Amino acid sequence: MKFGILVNEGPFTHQASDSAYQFVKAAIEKGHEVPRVFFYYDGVYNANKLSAPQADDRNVVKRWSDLAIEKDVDLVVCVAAGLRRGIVEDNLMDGFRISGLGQLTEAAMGTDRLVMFGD
Amino acid sequence: MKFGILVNEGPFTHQASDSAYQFVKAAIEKGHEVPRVFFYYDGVYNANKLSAPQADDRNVVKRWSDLAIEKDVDLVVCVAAGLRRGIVEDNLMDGFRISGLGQLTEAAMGTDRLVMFGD
Amino acid sequence: MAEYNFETEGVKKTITFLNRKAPYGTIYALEVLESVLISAAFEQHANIVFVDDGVFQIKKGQDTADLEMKNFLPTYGIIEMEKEDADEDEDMDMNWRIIVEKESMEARGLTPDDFKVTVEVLSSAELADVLATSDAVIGG
Amino acid sequence: MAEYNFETEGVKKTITFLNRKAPYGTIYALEVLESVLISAAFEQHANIVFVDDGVFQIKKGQDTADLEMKNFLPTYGIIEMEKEDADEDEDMDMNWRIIVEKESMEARGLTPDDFKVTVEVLSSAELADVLATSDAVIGG
Amino acid sequence: MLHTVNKSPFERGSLDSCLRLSKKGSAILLMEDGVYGAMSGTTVSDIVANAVKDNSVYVLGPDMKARGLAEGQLIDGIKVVDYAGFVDLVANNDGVTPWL
Amino acid sequence: MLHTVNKSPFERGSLDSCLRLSKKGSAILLMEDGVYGAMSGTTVSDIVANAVKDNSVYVLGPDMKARGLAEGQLIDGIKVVDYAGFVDLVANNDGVTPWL
Repeated sequence: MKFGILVNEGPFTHQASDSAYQFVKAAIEKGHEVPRVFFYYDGVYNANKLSAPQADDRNVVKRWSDLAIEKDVDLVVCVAAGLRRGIVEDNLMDGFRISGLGQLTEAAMGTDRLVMFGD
Repeated sequence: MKFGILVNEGPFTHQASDSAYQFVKAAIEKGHEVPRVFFYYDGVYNANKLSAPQADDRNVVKRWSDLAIEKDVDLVVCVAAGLRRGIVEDNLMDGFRISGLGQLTEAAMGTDRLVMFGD
Repeated sequence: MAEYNFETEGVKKTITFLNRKAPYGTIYALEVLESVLISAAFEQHANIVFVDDGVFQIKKGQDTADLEMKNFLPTYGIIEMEKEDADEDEDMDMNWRIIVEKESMEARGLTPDDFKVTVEVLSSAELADVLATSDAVIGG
Repeated sequence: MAEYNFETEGVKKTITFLNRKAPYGTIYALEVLESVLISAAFEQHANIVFVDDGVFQIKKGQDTADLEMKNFLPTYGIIEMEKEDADEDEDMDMNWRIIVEKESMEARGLTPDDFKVTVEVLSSAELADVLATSDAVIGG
Repeated sequence: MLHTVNKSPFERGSLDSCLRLSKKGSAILLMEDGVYGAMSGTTVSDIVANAVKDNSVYVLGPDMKARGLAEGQLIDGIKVVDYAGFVDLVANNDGVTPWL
Repeated sequence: MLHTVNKSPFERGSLDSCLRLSKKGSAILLMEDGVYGAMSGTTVSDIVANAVKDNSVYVLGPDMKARGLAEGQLIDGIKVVDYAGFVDLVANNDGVTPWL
């Protein structure tokens, strides 16, 4: 089955990004396909490559990036939400790309389930 | 009277940063002193110089920066909260500086009132 | 990591936008509107639903000048126009509904006259049916 | 814009940390601990107060391994040690209190035995007095 | 002590907690989404009207206006302040407790 | 339809809204801070116990463990799932309504 994922909060402050990551990992392990994760609202902060958490904590940004590269997940940052919050090509982590909101609509149209994580 | 200000949320998503800004402006207009605004938790995103909101919206980051320069307000971004979230010297807006949490304790100790804005 | 290309040709879904948050305290009300509008470009069916404090989003008379914040309200007018255009255009297969939950509205002392846009007022039970038959639900 | 230098020599204030949020759903519980600990470096009095869902922050037995999230609980142990050190050191003028509101605790089916640290359990009325006599209140 | 409440009383417990944990005679400022608590004719109006009897309750005018709330809808006894009035409340009370 | 609730029922209205706006026989997953709603012996336990009669109520185990909640404290009839079980719930229901 194909799942589209929507992440609406940034790393650390809310659990949304953690929950989404654990869900995506479990879905792929069970043989489902997760073609796209769309990052909206404060979710765009998940793509900030300057994020450097403490050594004893998980690295949320890097973890998404690794997943994208290893499992071929299309991580899309909303361009309008990103501009407003200062997530742009300059500070975009590998494995993410910036595009328009239509990519969210497409994910809702082209998958069997849309699963949203936020606050 | 001296006011210390604590801002715990980033720009746009929550109103906290707007409320804090309007409060600081009004306090200075009334002849009070606002020696320091401390940015903690997601509040560190207020210092992201890459933020570029739409033309018909307020520019939260620039507005803080202008206020700091014009009214000599010490805008301090928490180093630990900033590192975790990727707000570091590289993307720090003019008028902000990065320092430790002790600067918050000092603001609580050295002002007549500490006023907090957050979610 | 690579861009994924969905096959969306001929796909027609019903997307429900479930708005439960008050305006201005948070930005969700504004940014969700952008996603409603973009779904029109794909000619998808949409339920734009206001529940809980979300009903305050469409309250008339919002004036944000003193706050220097962007006023969310005009965008709802655009959404209402999009809906009316779709309703009138017989060649267009796009059904939009703008729905307020009666219980949420009444708990907050509001009536349909308080709203900037024309809404369908549904009971909780009726709205539960709408949610249950949606293909995707986007909360805001 | 310039760094401001506060005169804090000899200043002794009572700072209340008002913890009202559950752990893990949000990070507030963790980051506020860092600000509690730093206030010890300035030898300030502190009330570390747990109210509403904040009482869940100090619930025993938290195990975040499956979530791969940082466990907040050990830090409360450090805070309790700081408090005990301050209580025992007669040369140190630093009074820390770790307080749970009885009403919040009971509504959530908890007792003092459920907590990782030793707490004072105060009624709402008693806690209102504590808040009213604080020099600064930092919510989390 | 000034208490600030920025959450909607329909969705969050902030106002309840503020009322439970403030002493009689406190100043309470409803701001941001907290201003919805100042409206008459809602399911929470009685709680707030009761609070007005024992406390000085204020509402931030710019936040009301933004949300389309008119002063005629206010619960009796609630005073409207602007940001300058908010500053005065902070100055004239001996501290601020935030209920965020 | 699967309904996900990620907010504490002590502080937020998400669970109430979910129960009011879901059809009998729905699947409801309590996750993140929503897991507190699965505990017996609290002021909200009765509401959730009632919901169990008409719906299939699940709680996310990793979120319970993180918060120090033991399975012995669960309201009768609530089933514990891990992330793999969460994935199954999404796959086996015809959609997901998030109550965030």
